[in-house]
Amino acid sequence: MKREIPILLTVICGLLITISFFAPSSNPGAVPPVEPPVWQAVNAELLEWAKILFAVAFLLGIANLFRINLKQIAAGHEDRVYKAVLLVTMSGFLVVGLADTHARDLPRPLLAALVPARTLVLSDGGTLDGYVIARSQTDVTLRTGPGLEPTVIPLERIASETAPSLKLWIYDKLFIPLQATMFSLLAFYVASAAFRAFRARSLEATLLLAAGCVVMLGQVPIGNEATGGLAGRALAFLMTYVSTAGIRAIIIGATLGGLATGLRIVLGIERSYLSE
Amino acid sequence: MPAISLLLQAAAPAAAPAAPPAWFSLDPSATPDILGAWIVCFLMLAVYSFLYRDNPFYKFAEHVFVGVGAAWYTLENYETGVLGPVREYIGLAHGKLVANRALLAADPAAVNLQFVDLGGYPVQPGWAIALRCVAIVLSLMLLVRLFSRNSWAPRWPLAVMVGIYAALKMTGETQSKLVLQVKETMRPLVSPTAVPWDQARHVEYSTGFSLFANLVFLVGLVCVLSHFIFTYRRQRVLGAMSRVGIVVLMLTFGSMFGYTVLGRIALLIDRVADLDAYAAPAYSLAGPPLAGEQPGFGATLLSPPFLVGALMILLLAVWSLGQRGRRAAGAGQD
Amino acid sequence: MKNLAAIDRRWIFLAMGTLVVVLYALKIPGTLPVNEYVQSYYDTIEALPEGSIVMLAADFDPASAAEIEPMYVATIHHLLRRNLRVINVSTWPAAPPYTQKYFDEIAPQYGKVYGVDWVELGYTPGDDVAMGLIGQSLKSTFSTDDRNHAPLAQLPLLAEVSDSFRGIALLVSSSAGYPGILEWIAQVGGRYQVPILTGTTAVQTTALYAYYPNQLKGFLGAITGATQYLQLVGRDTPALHALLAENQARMLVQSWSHLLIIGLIVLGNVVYFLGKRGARA
Amino acid sequence: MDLSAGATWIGAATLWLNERALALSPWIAVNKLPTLVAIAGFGAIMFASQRRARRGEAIEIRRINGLDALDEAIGRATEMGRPVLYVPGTDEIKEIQTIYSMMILRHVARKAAEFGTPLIVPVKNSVVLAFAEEAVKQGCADAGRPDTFIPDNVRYLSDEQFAYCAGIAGIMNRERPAANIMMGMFFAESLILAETGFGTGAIQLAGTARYEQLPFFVAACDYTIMGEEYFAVTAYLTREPGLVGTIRASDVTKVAAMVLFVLGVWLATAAVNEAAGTAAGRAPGAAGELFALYQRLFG
Repeated sequence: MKREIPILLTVICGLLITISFFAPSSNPGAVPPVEPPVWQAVNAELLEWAKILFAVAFLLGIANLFRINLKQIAAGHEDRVYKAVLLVTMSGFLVVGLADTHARDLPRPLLAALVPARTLVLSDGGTLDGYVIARSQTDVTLRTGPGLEPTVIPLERIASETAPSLKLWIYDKLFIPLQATMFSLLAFYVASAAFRAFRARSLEATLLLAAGCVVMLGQVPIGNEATGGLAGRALAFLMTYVSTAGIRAIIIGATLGGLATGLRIVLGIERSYLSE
Repeated sequence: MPAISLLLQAAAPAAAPAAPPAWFSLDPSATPDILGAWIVCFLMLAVYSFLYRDNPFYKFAEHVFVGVGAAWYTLENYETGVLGPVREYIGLAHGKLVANRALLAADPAAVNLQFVDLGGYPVQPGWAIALRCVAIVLSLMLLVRLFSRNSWAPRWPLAVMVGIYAALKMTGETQSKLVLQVKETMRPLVSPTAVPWDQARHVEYSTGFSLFANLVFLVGLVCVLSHFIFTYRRQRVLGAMSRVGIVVLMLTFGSMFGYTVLGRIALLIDRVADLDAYAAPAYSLAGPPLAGEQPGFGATLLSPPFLVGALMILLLAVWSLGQRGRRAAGAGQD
Repeated sequence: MKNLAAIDRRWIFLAMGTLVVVLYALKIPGTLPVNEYVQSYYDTIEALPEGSIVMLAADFDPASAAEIEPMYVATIHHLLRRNLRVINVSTWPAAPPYTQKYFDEIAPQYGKVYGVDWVELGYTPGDDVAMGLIGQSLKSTFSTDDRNHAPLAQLPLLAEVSDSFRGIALLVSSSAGYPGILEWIAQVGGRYQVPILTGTTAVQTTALYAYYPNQLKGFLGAITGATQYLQLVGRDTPALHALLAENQARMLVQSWSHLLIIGLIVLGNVVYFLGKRGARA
Repeated sequence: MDLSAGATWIGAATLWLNERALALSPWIAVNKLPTLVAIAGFGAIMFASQRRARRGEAIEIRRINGLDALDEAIGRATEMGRPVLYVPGTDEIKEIQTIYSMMILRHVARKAAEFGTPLIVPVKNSVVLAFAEEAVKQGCADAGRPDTFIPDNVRYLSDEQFAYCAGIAGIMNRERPAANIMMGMFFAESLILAETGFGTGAIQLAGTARYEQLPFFVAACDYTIMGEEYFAVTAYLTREPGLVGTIRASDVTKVAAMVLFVLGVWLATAAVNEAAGTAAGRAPGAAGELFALYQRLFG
């Protein structure tokens, strides 16, 4: 039973999704009106489940990150100071972000401490700081004043609105530069590998490097001008007629591999994923 | 703004930014604030210090990156994958359920009942809630893994996920990457827009070239496919086709190689542009220049990228000297 | 020769870094001829009737923003200038702040109103599943919008779209990898038969040729594709002139960096083969 | 070419198709029928081949160059008295390539145990760590030398991509493995790994189905297992009928695809020629119609 039920679940879900792929979709303009096929609901609901599980699995990963790092700090890992930095930044950002997300449910002192208030510039020139709890077509409900009491303000009284956000500030000042810079390191590694490792040892490698050089020259103004436009034309030929042939064959091959695995999973033959 | 170009005395100085930056501002639409500029420059240069060698600055930046990144992904997934489809959805459905009950209580034959829209199909609110509860149960089963590594419970949600993903990918990709690829390949050997040799502006536009190029394409495609045939014995024909296939494959990889280089360098240029923007006098410790005054070298040298960079190099030099004493000679440089 | 072969790679790092910094400071523009795929991308947007609804998917994050941002910004300008209405979604969790930032900046230039001319629905998790859901029904995928966390019923624009991608005339994905354009094509393009355009990072570009012209109506390949597109859109969009100049200036840096890489490959091979011959002798 | 004789049956076939499509439309999205046929056809061939393979009918698999180099690489490491490094890729166990990598690892571990050469396996993920340990242990047992399993040589380095990569570079530089075997799913780090390994002078053998990273492996490694070859490796090594049958099914489909491609190009060319002829005043034939019919067959 330990294995049978999961396999059954996989097969049922897989088949339902497959069937709804082939099912006709609704036809709102039909005369006489036709009720949309129930497969639309089956498809949507199952995909929603997968989406929720995807997100929950992610939260599970975070819990693991906490656990592994705490364990390493406790064990006196040589990088324990940095692990602590990791945990502090992560928890700090989580608190700020969660406060932002749950601003509507947060008690007053926490809200004022963790979430920066919005500023509404009113049409009479005055300003109003507070937290928006609801919006409608005609007005905005704001928690404002020293007591953070809900106040309704009609839209026509509002000239403009600024939305300061600590969450976005951290994203802008820490996340963006770090992630972008990490990946830009690769430009240096490409340069180094170009000199130290890319060797024309065989006919194959020579062809590869030559084609690479054609693309590098043909893509940019100087390479193109220096060769009198030849590089650009060679690039166009290479991409349209040669590379497309190669890539299409690769795509077809990879798809067949995926199709085989997919079929085996949906039909309940492939079970290696369950041994986890 | 091209502050570095001031150092090199090239190019004209650009116009001043629209609004001078504040010391600290949480408004995302405002000019980036000064405190942020220093933090950004420090973190970026700390990452680049890895090019010299692994060092405390890099380690610090790396761990901040993992922490901030993990937190951001958690927040987004929580908000859109848990709050939205569970709390808000069920709240909405429950509201409709209550409204329907009230309607039915007043008139058992009421027709204007409210439904929940599920993929374009109207579903009764009660059913909608019940179905979503199954997802909640499955999620809770997944969370059992936190407490017990080898429990059977997480296998159920895992099995559901595997089935859905496998089927979705299998159907969609067979259509776009197999069946429709045949359709993409249906192009004539001679392009209808090709003209005779003597009328063509370039060789590429001539009939002869079009025929040649399209033949290269078709032969190349068939040959690469035949290279990936494994279970038929390779006699002369298949062997020769496979060798041609390898040539095409290598040229394909070569073009990928060239494109990859293009992309990686674009990333580096963008970072340099960012550092350059923060080298503007407005962010400098020397303060913005007075009206009509040309910003000098001093201001640029006291701007975040230059000052942080200089300090970091100094500290790294000191740190390296300290390490050299401690580490045995010949330790692996990676 | 042997010394050259055993050179510390940090000298190469230094050469690369210096080259890019110095050339960037010079700010000399370089122009590019526009290729067929970029032209087709531009023409497809131009051919849409005014008021059509376009779905703009932001599938990137800061790591690849350098390559995607220029095309993303130019596409927003192009769509709004043509009075097309835009629904923004994202399958990458780190993309929505970019959407918000650029619409904050660009929409007022064309006098656009949130909820009527554009909406931001934000991120939805699940990769392929997210795209499947968006295709099946936008309104049951998102419970609120991303900008104001308001119920979707309050956004008039969404009243015109229904399930199975009905009401949406075009899908444009700014794609940096997985999940991205190839998944959109598989999950939405063939299934709901909607025309698709894309702008992608360089690494993905080679694969796109296999989907043109049926499954993809046009594409912007890498930063060079973005520059070509900016040359087209920038003609009638003064707000884009600064971005165009910046990108054209980057093209020069790009050129010389490529030449450096090619030089390094050639030099590396010369050193290698001379060293090998020396060893044999 | 003259296709006018076929014109009547083409018309009839088109009419018949239209009727069928209309009749089927309440039950199935007609434009997806070709996909259904493709999936069903592929499945049928797959099961038939699997049954044949199970009955013992030999389905030969062609040589895969990189794989034959495996013994050579491990042998050389033994001669030099240096370890072998096996990198199982950067993705989690959910990725099919990682699962395949574990099967290859078991085979490599067996060879290494037979030669008595230490095998170092750095991993990026704690779940993969458990799988890798198990694979190495089993490989040693397969060789009849369970004593050669050294738990410390299967190492968890880091979950962060570049930290993991720097860790492997450190192993390459310090422990100087004579053979680097990299099999699995790789991302941007492929470049750094291939370069560092090249610098240490090790024999390098790489395999991945992720084509974006293949250029760097081809340029800097001695042997590369490319794209689909990677999926054939496990069938090649294990000869398991299920896997061999799968490979046969993809081969048959590829041959079918080749035929369809050539046919499509031929018909398209005929249609264009005919259109040009009609424009020049010649009587229209049936090529255009036939091409239209052919196009419809693919949705």
